Amino acid sequence: MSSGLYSTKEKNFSKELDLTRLKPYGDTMNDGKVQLSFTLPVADDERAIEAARQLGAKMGLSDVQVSHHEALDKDFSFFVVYGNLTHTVDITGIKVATIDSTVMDMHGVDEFIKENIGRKLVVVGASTGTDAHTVGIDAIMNMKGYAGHYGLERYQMIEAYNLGSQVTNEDFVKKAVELKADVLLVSQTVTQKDVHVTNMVELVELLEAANLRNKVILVAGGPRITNDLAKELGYDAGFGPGKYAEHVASFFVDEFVKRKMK
Amino acid sequence: MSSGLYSTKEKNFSKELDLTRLKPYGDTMNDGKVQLSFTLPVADDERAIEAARQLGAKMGLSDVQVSHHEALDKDFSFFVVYGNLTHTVDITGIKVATIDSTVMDMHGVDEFIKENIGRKLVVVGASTGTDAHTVGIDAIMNMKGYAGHYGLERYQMIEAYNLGSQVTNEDFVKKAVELKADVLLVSQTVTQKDVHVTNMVELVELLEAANLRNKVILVAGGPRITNDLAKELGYDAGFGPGKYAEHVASFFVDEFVKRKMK
Amino acid sequence: MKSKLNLNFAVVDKARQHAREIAADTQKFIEKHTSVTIERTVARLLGIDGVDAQGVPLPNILVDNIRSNNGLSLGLSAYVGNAMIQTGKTPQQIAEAVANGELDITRLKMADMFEIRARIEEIARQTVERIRNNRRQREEYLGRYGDKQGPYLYVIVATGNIYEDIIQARAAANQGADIIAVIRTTGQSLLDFVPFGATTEGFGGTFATQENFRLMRAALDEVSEKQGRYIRLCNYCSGLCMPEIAAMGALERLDVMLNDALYGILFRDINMQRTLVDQYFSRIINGFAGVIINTGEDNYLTTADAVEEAHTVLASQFINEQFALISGIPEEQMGLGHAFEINPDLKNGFVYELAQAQMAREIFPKAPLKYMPPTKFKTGNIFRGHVQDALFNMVTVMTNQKLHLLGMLTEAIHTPLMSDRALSIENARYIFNTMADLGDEIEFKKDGIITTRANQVLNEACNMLENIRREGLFKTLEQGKFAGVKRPFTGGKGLDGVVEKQSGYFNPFVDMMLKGGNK
Amino acid sequence: MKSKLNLNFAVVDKARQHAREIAADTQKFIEKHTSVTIERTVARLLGIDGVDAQGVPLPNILVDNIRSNNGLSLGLSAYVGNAMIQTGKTPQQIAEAVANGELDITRLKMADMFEIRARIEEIARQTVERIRNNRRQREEYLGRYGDKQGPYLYVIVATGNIYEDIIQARAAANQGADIIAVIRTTGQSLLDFVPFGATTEGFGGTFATQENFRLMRAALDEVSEKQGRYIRLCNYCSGLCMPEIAAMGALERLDVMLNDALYGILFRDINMQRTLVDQYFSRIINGFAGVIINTGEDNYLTTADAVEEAHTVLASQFINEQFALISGIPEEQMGLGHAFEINPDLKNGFVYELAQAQMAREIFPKAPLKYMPPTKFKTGNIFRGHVQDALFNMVTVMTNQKLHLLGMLTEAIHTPLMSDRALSIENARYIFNTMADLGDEIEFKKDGIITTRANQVLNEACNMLENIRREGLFKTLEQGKFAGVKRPFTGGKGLDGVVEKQSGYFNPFVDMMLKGGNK
Ligand code: B12
Ligand code: B12
Ligand SMILES: Cc1ncc(COP(=O)(O)O)c(C=O)c1O
Ligand SMILES: Cc1ncc(COP(=O)(O)O)c(C=O)c1O
Repeated sequence: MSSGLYSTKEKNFSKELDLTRLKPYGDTMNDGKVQLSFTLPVADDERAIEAARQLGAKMGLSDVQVSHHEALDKDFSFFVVYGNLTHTVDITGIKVATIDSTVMDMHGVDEFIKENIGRKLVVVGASTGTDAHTVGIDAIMNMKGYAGHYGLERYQMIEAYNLGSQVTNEDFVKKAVELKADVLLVSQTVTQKDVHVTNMVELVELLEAANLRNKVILVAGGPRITNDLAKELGYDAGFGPGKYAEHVASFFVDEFVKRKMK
Repeated sequence: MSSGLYSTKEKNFSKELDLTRLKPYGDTMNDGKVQLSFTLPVADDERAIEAARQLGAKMGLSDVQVSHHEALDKDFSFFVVYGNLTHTVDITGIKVATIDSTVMDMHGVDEFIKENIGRKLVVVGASTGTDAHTVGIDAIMNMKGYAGHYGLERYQMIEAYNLGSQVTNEDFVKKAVELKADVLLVSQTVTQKDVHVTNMVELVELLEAANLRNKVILVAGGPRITNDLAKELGYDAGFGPGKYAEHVASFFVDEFVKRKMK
Repeated sequence: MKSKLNLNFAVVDKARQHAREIAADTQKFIEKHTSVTIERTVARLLGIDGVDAQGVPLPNILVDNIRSNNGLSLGLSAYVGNAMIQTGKTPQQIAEAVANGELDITRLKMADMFEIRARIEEIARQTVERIRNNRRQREEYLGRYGDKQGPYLYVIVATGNIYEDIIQARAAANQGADIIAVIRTTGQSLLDFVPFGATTEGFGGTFATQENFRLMRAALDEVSEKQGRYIRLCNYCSGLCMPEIAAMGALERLDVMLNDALYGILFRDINMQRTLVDQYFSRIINGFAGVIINTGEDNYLTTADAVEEAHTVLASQFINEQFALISGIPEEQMGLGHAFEINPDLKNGFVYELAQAQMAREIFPKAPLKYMPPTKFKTGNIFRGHVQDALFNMVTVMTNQKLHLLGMLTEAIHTPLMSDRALSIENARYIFNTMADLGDEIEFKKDGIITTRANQVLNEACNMLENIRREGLFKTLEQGKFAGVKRPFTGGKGLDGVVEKQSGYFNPFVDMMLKGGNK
Repeated sequence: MKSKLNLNFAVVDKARQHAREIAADTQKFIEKHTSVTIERTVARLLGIDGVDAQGVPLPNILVDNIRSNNGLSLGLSAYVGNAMIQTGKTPQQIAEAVANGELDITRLKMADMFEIRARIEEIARQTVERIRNNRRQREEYLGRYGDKQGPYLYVIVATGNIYEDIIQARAAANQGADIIAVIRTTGQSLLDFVPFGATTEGFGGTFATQENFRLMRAALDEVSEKQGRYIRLCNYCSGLCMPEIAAMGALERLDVMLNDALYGILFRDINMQRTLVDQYFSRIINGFAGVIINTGEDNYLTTADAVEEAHTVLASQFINEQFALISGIPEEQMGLGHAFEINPDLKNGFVYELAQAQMAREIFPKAPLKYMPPTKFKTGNIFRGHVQDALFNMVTVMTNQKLHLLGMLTEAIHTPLMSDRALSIENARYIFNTMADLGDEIEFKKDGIITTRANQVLNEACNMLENIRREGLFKTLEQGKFAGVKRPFTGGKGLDGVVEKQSGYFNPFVDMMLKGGNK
């Protein structure tokens, strides 16, 4: 707009939101704005910058802009990239396999057990394999719980045993038998090189070998555990961040009844 | 590795770097690790998280991990995502159209002009349109220059006129004629809604209308200006961040001679 | 508040005295003149609004009509008042008549001046009352919800589209922003008219129009009521239409407005005579409307060096303070500007900024200082950028700055995305909370880097002001003492819009507002 | 350095006295015992290395052989010395013979003890000399290049693959890192043997093997020489093999080693008797080798609350200081641990951390304190995480911490990528430079939050130590006073590896190293 002329550009109003073709939002609906950062194992030069741009394009970005490039070492360079995503996703088509038990509070769970099971449930939990992270399993099991959510030890109708961390799968199964566990809780935090997958699968195999698998409800949890992953690995459910005792308890009491376990 | 047994997992050494199938690097060659962040114009819930994951997958990421999600408002949610890129790029195939004049220093440029042109070159520059950013064009033209690189005003064999900012294309062309410019330097900083493109194209049209286009060397620059973009818009060259007076001068004196201008 | 820097307040007083004389001297010139935008402002305040078939604002049509007949030196009020008497029309009807060429108000026979004034002042009082009510409504909101203690989180929206801006503004407010500034499209400050209606096409900002003001104000009032917290609205009145936009802001209850002739001169190449004359009336309006003004000293450091030129910022703040006082703006409405524009590679850079900010705080104790974030040294490295902003946030919480304009990690890349803004709000809230009482907890070492630096800057500023007092403000600007930019007395844009007043000239609003303000 | 907190040093002395008695009391128990790993360490120091066909380390074979014949209470030295006399073989040849079942060293007739000692000490002296030379070489490097003033930038590599680790370490060093720590695979601290050779498969870390140490040391020496700056190497000797890994570190010239029995007890459920006995010899080796030890108090705050349990960190530091002194470790080698594990939502959280860090600095003036970054309150929000780390960096530069373990913006997500590390190094260097002299510049208000907090934590720590002195360290651990973790006296891993010494037991290295250290 050059000075002096008395008009403003013709108007075209902001695009409409389309949930079947959902795109990232920067400052205008459907602009598709996305930020990326990554390292390339090559020297920081013009060719590397162009390579970064082309990778952005291959990811489906238009107007790829390499905002920053910096050498991390002789043969490594770091990039910050912005672009507009051309891909879209149909969010109306998404069904998330959220665990379909309605969440009861501690009291509700105890009542439910009294009415529908009529005896205390034995729950055995541990952070297994070489994993030494206990805060997660403690959050679920310990009396005091976590973030204001009481742990299973405080539940009247639950007999909770927290074996702590670094429990080998062998010992875990031994304890489960010894304590006549109805529910097994496995916590996994270290996921590097998928060590948790190997470890979680090993447990399922041991349980099957001892044919205990269908005699217990097997639940996993941890910062990187999703319900989908857990099921894929042969568990009955998986719980991630932001899930507490009442969530898992609501699930296993419900499951216990559904499965007609005694 | 459970305690007691005397062995370490079997070894498999790190993958080889392949420049024809270059991938991002996280902590292992070819792991393809990439970080993303973006906003989706929907509420922050399980479905939104899954939508974010699916977009990551569409961008070619495997093991897409939504590390963070947060509501920006009732119907907007922000995501930080990590994943491993499956796309690769052949960096050996990349030729960057870097401006093919060898860069001379101030003294070199002056000598070159004396020997090959024999008269002072008239260079007129401005930050055009509604753009009020002068630091860029000043960096190139002002006596003191920028970051230790002298500006064109200091070059013996160059007669430099810096018209400042907010110069309409009309005025810019008028001045160019008046001063008998050999070289025109255009700086563009504001790029929102591609205002710089519109503005840069307008100038080319004005020059052609006045059939001056082939009588001058037309150069653009700015934080978002690449040589490719400039050429696409009908300029002889474009210079971005990290380019200084000697770069553009080396280019235009060389071009001047190549074009057999007098 | 006892000085943490043991500043030499004798020097402060001296500097202030110099500035007072500089402003008084310039004010003589200012009061002799009016300008096209001042007269258009009068038209607007008399109720004239709208555009003609070609989209030309009626205030412009009216003023062009008077001016082309060399009548402007008498002021628009005289002609409109007279036309009302002669035609019995309202100011709006008069403007429309002029627009369709039915009427030339300079050709009507002149009624008695006393009667004309009476007619005009009657309408003027209504407008003034409307503005006073806006002010009351703001106070009413603040009374109901209480005002925020500590820094206001100030963010900009800049999509170019007012409707998109509203979405962004609402999100920011919900995230905790206290002030929403809608920045203007790049070209606007050079337009010698104010665009009309809702607009959706701007570059690097959105047009400032009265309708856009109204839309955003309504949206923010809605959020304010939902949240039980008054969200302030900010826009810009520097440029060729200072008083007009100030008037629009007053009518639509804006709370904060950027207002600085020096900024226009240095960074928009607006003629110095024009914009200083305009600034006077614009500040009278801002002052009366209870609007906090923001001055633009921060910008100096985007072109000049933050260490060497620090004193120019302080000197300019002293001058702006005096110009504000003359226009009836109380200290509580003076958002004097400064900035954290330090080179991240400079050893002890943070320490210098801390000294600087504490100094400004102590020299202008009542002013709601506007503190600007790092911009010049931002790069495409958004991660480092976010840390630069964190440091900036620390200085504010340690030194109690008030209008805290949030930095963006993407400053060097694009105007803020919704997520950029959210991350900076989160950053600031985190720092302000985790360091809440740090400022109280620490004292500065005697004769350390901090105290020494502050006193040095103060002395340099005082010397600079002394020179300006000798040479005069106009000369100083010609010499490029601020921001390293030279501007000629008769150069730049808009000089042709300046007119010397003739005897009989009158503008009813100046007195009414100067008297009626701050009550 | 005068106290900025005016701490009550009478209380400091009292606390230290309590700790001295606690350590002395525990030391009585320690000196009565040896363990399988201590004896394996002696084997290694006598030159025994390598694995058998099944990959079992020879030191384990030898110790198992002696132990299965209940000979361990006399110590491995006696049997090896005797076997040398009887068979004329070298220790290595003896171990190999035992490995292929050709030899059972507990069945040989016993030579004169005096002669046995002589034989052993002769070899021992060679090893001790080799270690002294490593120490000299470090001093030589530091003499040539000078040592870094201010905090050391300490980063971890954790790819699981030593060759990949080297690539990462080199990049980090080139970016400015001063200490490279190769963290161990999750399982290792529970292994009652040390794996052998170069390894490429670890989880969350890489196996600590002597070959891996050698490879990394060589790589870092190369960088050091290129850059003219000595890059330190760090690894971990807590766990079931404390002295063995300490010995490997001494032989391969590591500079820093994490070494803390309390950590093993609380966070790895290692039996308290076992690991306290092991710790003594491991620290003697570290001390003699000139290695800076790191203690693990920082970890307490990953499970306990940083505000309520702050005093447990200080109490533990006092105890670790005394255990270190008993083992001949000078203050200059005591990297006592603490951490910035404050809830980002806590009002004045930063202020508390600042108080805490300054307190540690003043109470342990000569110690190269190890300061750990925010980890527990990191989330997937990498942008906020980067700001959390910036605050942590600030505390270090304001209070002169020494071993500054860089925080990662991706702490809650994965072990560091090369770029994560680069961004944190950049973050720290930026803060350290822009705030270089901030610490000197500021003083803390009398009776403010900071000074009050520091003295309160000191008092609580002193009271806690008094209780421990009464109850004894073992009881305290059983009651879960540290990190909220209870551990039974006979529980946990490795108790079966503890053996009571019988008269005649000897370990030649204890005296040699305790005497020969710090010369
Ligand atoms: C605290 C901590 C430690 C403490 C652990 C103390 C203890 N007693 O637990 C200490 C310092 C000892 C430690 C050590 C190590 N750690 Co650590 N640690 C962390 C840290 C900082 C916090 C973890 C935590 O407590 N989260 C809080 C809890 C409440 O969250 P949560 O576990 O997700 O649990 C919630 C849900 O997931 C769910 N849940 C969890 N489990 C279960 C189980 C069931 C059945 C159910 C229903 C639900 C459920 O409920 C909880 C409440 O909502 C993280 C980084 C981070 N900020 O996340 C690194 C982190 C987990 N550690 C890591 C590593 C690598 C290690 C080490 C291996 C490093 C080393 N080589 O030395 C060591 C060794 C540990 C080992 N052998 O396993 C990595 C893991 C990387 C990866 N993804 O593989 C992380 C991510 C840090 C990093 N970026 O490197 N660590
Ligand atoms: C300083 C600054 C200002 C100053 C300008 C003062 C002045 N006299 O120049 C002030 C405060 C006035 C300002 C105002 C505005 N600014 Co401004 N400003 C910046 C800032 C902080 C730095 C720009 C700068 O000086 N860079 C340093 C110079 C040396 O770099 P450079 O321009 O890239 O030049 C180099 C190369 O590009 C090259 N080069 C440049 N030009 C040329 C020409 C030729 C021929 C050649 C060969 C080479 C060349 O050589 C130089 C040396 O290497 C940037 C943010 C940032 N950190 O980048 C925002 C920024 C550029 N501004 C921006 C905006 C939107 C504005 C406003 C429109 C905001 C508003 N609505 O108020 C206003 C109005 C300006 C207008 N009408 O155009 C945006 C632009 C967004 C976009 N991409 O569209 C930015 C990116 C900030 C943001 N994130 O919003 N701004
Ligand atoms: C005082 C002042 N006015 C106005 C502006 C905005 O620029 P423009 O006048 O181009 O809208 C600024 C820039 O930040 C400013 O500081
Ligand atoms: C003192 C100490 N030792 C060892 C470690 C490492 O754990 P691990 O023993 O599992 O390798 C830590 C953890 O940070 C520590 O603080």
